[in-house]
Amino acid sequence: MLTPTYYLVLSALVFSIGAVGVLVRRNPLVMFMCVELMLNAVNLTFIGLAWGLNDIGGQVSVFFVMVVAAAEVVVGLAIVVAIMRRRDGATADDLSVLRG
Amino acid sequence: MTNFLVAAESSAELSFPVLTSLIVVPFLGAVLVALVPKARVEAHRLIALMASVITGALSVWVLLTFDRTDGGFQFRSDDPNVWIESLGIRWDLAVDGISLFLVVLTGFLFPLAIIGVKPEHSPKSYFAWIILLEAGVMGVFMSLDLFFFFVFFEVVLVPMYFLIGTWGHGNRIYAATKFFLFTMFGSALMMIGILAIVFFHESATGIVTFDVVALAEGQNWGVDAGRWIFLSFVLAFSVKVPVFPVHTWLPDAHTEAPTAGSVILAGVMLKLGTYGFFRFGLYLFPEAATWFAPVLMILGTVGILYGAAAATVQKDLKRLVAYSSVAHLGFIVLGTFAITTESLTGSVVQMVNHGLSTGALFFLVGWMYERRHTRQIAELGGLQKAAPVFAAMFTLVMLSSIGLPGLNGFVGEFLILLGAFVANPWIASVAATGVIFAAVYLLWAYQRVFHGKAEGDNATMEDLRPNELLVLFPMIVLIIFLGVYPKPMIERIEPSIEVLVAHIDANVDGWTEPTADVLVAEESHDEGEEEEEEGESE
Amino acid sequence: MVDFVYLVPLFPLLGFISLMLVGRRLGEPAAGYLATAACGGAFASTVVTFFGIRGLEEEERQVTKTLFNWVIAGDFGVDVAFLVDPLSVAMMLFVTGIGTLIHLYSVGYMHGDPNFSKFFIYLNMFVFSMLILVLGDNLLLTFLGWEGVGACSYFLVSFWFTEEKNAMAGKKAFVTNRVGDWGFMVATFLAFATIGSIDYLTINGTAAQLSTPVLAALILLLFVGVMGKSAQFPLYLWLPDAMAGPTPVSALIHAATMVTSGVYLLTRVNGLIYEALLHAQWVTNIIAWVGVGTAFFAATIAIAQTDIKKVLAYSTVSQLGYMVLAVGSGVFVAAIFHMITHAFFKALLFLGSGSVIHGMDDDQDMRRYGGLRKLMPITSATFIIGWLAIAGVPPFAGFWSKDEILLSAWDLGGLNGKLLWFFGLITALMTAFYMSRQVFMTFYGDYRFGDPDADEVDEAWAAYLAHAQDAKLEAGTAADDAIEAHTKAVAALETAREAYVDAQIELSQAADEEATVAAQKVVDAKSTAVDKAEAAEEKAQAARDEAGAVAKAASQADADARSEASRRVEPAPGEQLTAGAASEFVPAAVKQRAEHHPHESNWQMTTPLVVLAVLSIFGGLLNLPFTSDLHFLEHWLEPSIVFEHKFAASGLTKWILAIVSIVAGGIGIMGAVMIYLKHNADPKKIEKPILLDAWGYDRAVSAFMGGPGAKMFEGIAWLDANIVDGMVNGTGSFVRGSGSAVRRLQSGLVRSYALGITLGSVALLAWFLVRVAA
Amino acid sequence: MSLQLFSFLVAGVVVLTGSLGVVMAKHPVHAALFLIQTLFGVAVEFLVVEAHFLAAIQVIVYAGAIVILFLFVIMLLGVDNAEDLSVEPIIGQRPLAFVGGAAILGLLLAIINSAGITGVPGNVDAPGPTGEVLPNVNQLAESIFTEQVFAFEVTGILLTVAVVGAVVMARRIPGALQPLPDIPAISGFGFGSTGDTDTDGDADAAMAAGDEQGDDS
Repeated sequence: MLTPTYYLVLSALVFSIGAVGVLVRRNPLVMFMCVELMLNAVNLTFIGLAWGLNDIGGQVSVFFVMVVAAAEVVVGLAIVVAIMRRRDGATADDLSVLRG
Repeated sequence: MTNFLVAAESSAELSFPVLTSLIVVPFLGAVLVALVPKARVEAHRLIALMASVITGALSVWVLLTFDRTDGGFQFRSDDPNVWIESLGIRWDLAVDGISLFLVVLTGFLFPLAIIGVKPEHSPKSYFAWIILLEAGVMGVFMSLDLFFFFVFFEVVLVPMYFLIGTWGHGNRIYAATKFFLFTMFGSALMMIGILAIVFFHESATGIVTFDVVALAEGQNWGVDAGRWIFLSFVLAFSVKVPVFPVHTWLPDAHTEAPTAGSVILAGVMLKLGTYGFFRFGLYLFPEAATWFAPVLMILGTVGILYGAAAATVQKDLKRLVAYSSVAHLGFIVLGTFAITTESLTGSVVQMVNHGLSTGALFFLVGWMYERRHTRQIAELGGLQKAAPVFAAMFTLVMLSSIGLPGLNGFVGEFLILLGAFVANPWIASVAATGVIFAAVYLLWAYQRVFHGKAEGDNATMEDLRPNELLVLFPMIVLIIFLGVYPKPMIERIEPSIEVLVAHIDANVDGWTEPTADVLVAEESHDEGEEEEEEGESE
Repeated sequence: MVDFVYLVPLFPLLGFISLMLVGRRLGEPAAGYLATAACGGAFASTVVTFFGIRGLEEEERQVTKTLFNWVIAGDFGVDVAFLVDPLSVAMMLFVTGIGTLIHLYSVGYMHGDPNFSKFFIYLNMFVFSMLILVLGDNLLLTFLGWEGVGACSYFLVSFWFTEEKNAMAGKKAFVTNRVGDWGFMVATFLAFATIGSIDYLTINGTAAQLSTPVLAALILLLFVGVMGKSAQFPLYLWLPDAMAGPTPVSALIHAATMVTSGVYLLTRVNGLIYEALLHAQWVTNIIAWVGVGTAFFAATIAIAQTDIKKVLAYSTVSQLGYMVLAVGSGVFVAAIFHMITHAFFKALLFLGSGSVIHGMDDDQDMRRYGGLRKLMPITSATFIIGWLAIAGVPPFAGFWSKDEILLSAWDLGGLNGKLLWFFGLITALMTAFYMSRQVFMTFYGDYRFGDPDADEVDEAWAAYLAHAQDAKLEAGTAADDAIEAHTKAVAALETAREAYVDAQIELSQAADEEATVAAQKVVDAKSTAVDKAEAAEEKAQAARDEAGAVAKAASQADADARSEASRRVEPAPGEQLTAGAASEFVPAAVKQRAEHHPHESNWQMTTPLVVLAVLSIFGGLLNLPFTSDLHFLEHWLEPSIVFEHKFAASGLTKWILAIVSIVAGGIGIMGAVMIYLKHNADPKKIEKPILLDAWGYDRAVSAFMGGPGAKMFEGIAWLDANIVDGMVNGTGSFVRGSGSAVRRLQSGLVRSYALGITLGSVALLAWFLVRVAA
Repeated sequence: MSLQLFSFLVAGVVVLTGSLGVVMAKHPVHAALFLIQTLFGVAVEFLVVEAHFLAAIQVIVYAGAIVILFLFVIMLLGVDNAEDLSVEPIIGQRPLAFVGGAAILGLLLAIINSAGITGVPGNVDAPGPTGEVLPNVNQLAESIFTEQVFAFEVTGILLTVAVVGAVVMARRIPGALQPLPDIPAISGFGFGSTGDTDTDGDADAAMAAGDEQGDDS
């Protein structure tokens, strides 16, 4: 019998994998992808609970998360493009201008 | 003899919100100055002057219509405008005998500061800041709502910060930053204190209010909590006053500030702290105030002697005057926490008098700097020959600052020491030595600056100009008038002081006002009479 | 008629205000006359008031006239009110009377001063303040006048402010007085705290109810104020320096009126002091001993002073000590009596000295005076009257009052009283001595203003010796040169002779005629050269001898000068000190003085002298001791003074004491005659340098204030800048330091931040979990 | 095992392998492909609980638009060089990352375990206001356009702003491109540093260089 808990566990796994990915990978694009993974994990939670609690609100939230994710990717990738154009093959570690 | 100052009408019949105007007029003036284009140089000054003169006139009107027999709050709207209902924050303004003269002093000094000194550059923002400052100061003196009090208390920092930082001399950024950080540090704790008493009051009565009167009458906090909260308030005010040892921002700020800034800083802004001691120290926390009174009396005395000693060896004339402020304000602190009717009255009188005499001194020093471009005492000398009127004015103001009887400075100082003596003879006797030191540092400075032979530029220094005399003249008149006939002022202050003392008496168990013994003279002296031993009176 | 008292301070006040407004326009001398008129008006009003008071019954002779409430707060209340009673009227009479005279005198004295009108502004203001001081019915109003006169004294002492010395003296006067004012203020507080009132009638009326410690504290604190104002040890320091002011100021403020206000104050609170006499005599003993100590101490210093005004200044300190002694003995009448007579003769002396200074081109050094009797007849005649008065010669004013004080000290009884009397007597002796010294040095002897004084003679001798030595050295050098030249000439002669001999040998060996002729020519030439060289040598020798002689003479002259200088003996006493051989070398200033012709002063200055001289002669009539009916002053003051003093000493004792004091005065005068008139002894034996230096006390105090005292203030300023402010700035640098430490965490690496976020959320999650589980 | 559960598990395996692939693929292109796999898996999971509309959106927006955008960027910039995953320049970053990830996982699981979801799982196609059962899309639409309409409008603005921002960011600035300042040193999260130690001087130089660059643009 499928329960929301399954969704939550799956979400937790994906979220953790995504988090580790953000921390470990150096390519900004891949880091972005890992962030997408985490967002999807959250979406899974929302969907699972919307189903489990029989509330459409969870789905609405997912909808908004997707919109925001899309916006984020658009801007984020634009930033990556701007950076990459100035320095080829830069990794996230190379960009530490904001160091204190 | 004083009937000419009797209130013309009762304050209850007021329809015109005069106190609100005292804040709104300068505020609007500031906005107007900010809106006028930069190019119209003379307009800024004119608008600022108009706004401050109107404010001054209104404050004089408040003075004239003030009911001198009433010790309570006057001009208070019966139905204060509620601003944030759920938090009980109200636009609630009033004056009593304690704040009345500070309001009038503010209204009096600002026009003079605007007439007396022209900024060296960017007049537009200068005048805007100055009269914005006036609005803030007025707000502090009149707010009965702790929230608005705190807002105004913080608001005044910003204009002064910019006045010092932009139009100051030499090390101005350092001085401005120091000034700002010191006062912010103090008031941050006070904000916590304010919230604490509001919550205490709320948990006891279920009413959220920032009304000082309600809070003070309620006294809904425990003894220990009250003492701690009192300390948070005292710290904020001590920085502002300033009380030793948190005074070090003052010499820097005064020295580096532009002349008008120094005048206002010394004349009005320091009084924010001493006024706070009255309204939010003694009135709000009577128990804690009486408990801490000895410590604060000693700190006041230390301030008197310490400020005097430090002033003696200053090489910079303006810095010397600044340190003399530390000493004078020490007297006020001493008088405030001696908590006798005489000393409290004296403290209020001294607040006004210090504003007049030190304000005038800063004017004179500022004008001297304009002429000679130095404040170093060593580079001045023999100015009396070149500028006799200047020297005469300086002498008079200096003597007032020294506390010569017959001039205003003496009355406050005397009442403070008298009251303090009744409360604690030893502290008062030590504090009284301050009058010796005051003579030492001021006369010595005067001798080095004005006496002797003039050399170089000193020999050709310009005497006072007519507009400068115009600024000084009202101050001089008040200095003499309040010294010879202080009654009109004292009789308006005293009822409020009596109310305050009664309030303290009612709210503190086992405390009564220290009073003098009263002996009655016998009809005639009989030589053979047994000596009647009066109990040890000290 | 008592209401005329309002006019008394009003006149000088109006004078002050009108001079302030139009004084500069009035100019000289109108401004001076206006001021004099103002003071005279005050005097006239005082006289009217005097008769008004006299018209009252004796019991009603204490009238309080209230003007308005001054300072009222809480239980404290004080009015601007005048207490008109015999004491204040007596004081006012001589303040305004002498004040008027001195105003008139000043018109002459300040002639030509650029700040002529300003001087009279201050003078009128002073009179006003002094009258407030006298009239005040409470301690605070008296304090107003007290400080007012102090401020005027400050202005007037530093009147010629361009001189650093004058400015310094003015400041010193004010500050030293402030030390005393501290005592006055605290006494006022104590009076209020223990009595509840600070007006004199209440204080005197309730004195009996005060506990002894309070009483003692009250009196002694007031006495601290008195020490300042009335220049008692240890606060007398300012008075001698205050002589830097114009001389009329010294006469009015620093001799006749202001400095006596301390004594006046003590008399005002005589109820307190009387109580102390009864129950705490140690308190009055302190007062008496400070008084007599000051009198004695100042008299020793006055003996050695060379500045004419300094002598009078120390004399004033000494006389004030007498008055304080009288107060300490409880005989207030004697104190007031002496105050009045002293005001007469000391004002006279000061004005006289001012006249002398004026006539002597502002030179104040008595050693340069002498023989002025003939040049300044009025000044010297009046001055001599003043001298006789102060020296205690009967029947002049000073004798009667001083005698009464000595008697009152004796009358205290016991060893204490006798010791007080003894020191008072010695002081009287010294007073007679130093005043006689002053008179003899100034008015008797030869006129020697144009002669060099001792220092100048030394200077002249030094210049003379230096000159002789220069001459000797110069001649020596010249002689050496001549010797050298001669040596050279001798050498040249030798060479010439050798050449001649060689030429002759050449001639003798000549082979042929031609050679012989040539050689002969050479021989001839050499012979001429030898002749020339011989002549030159002779000339050089003559020059050498001559230079040698000159050098010898110069050397001799120098040696003579030295031996002369070493043999230079001090002139026998009375003999005119001259520069002798060095007279050519006296400084230019001496010559300048020699060209100066001393002159008698103008009428504005001499009139007050004459009036005061008359008063100094007859002042004693105020309170003659012979019968009770003659105690005019005592009877007059009775309503103001709590009790009547009855001398315990018998009539015989009084006579003996009077004779003893006359004898003491006589000894003093005779001593001065021997030394300064007859020159039987060397004055240097008496005028010790340490006395001239005022026992080094002033210098020690100055050194302390300039040394450790200033160091302490510097230390506090240092403390403020470094420790107190240092803590503040330390807090700032701590924040900055910790900030830059934490800054390292801000690596700029996105992944590091992400790790931080991760670990943070782990912690948050853990916290949630714990919260939920709990 | 119901079909529902079966579908969930299959899709779950797809999601997990996909996400692991994203993290472990050396090549960004591969990572992007793995991401598509994951997103499809997630779409299936949506379908399992009958979130039809969102599943469609998931495929269209995520797989269709976002990942393609990623691939475009990869191609456009030629940053498709493989990453050496055996090297970790920041000391301590990797172990701590794993610890943190594991901790998050453990804690989330613990929370899930303790939370105890109590609702009744079922069809979210609940009856509408009129009593009839509305399809998922209708419900969603009703919620979005009634209760959440303000948020919806705001998202519209957000997207517009994002597009404008992206254009501005990615716009080619006239003139020669300045290289980013060279940052020689990398230091970790307070766990030490690699390369030469960073000094204030370097940082200041870097800042100064940044300023210059800003001035030029």
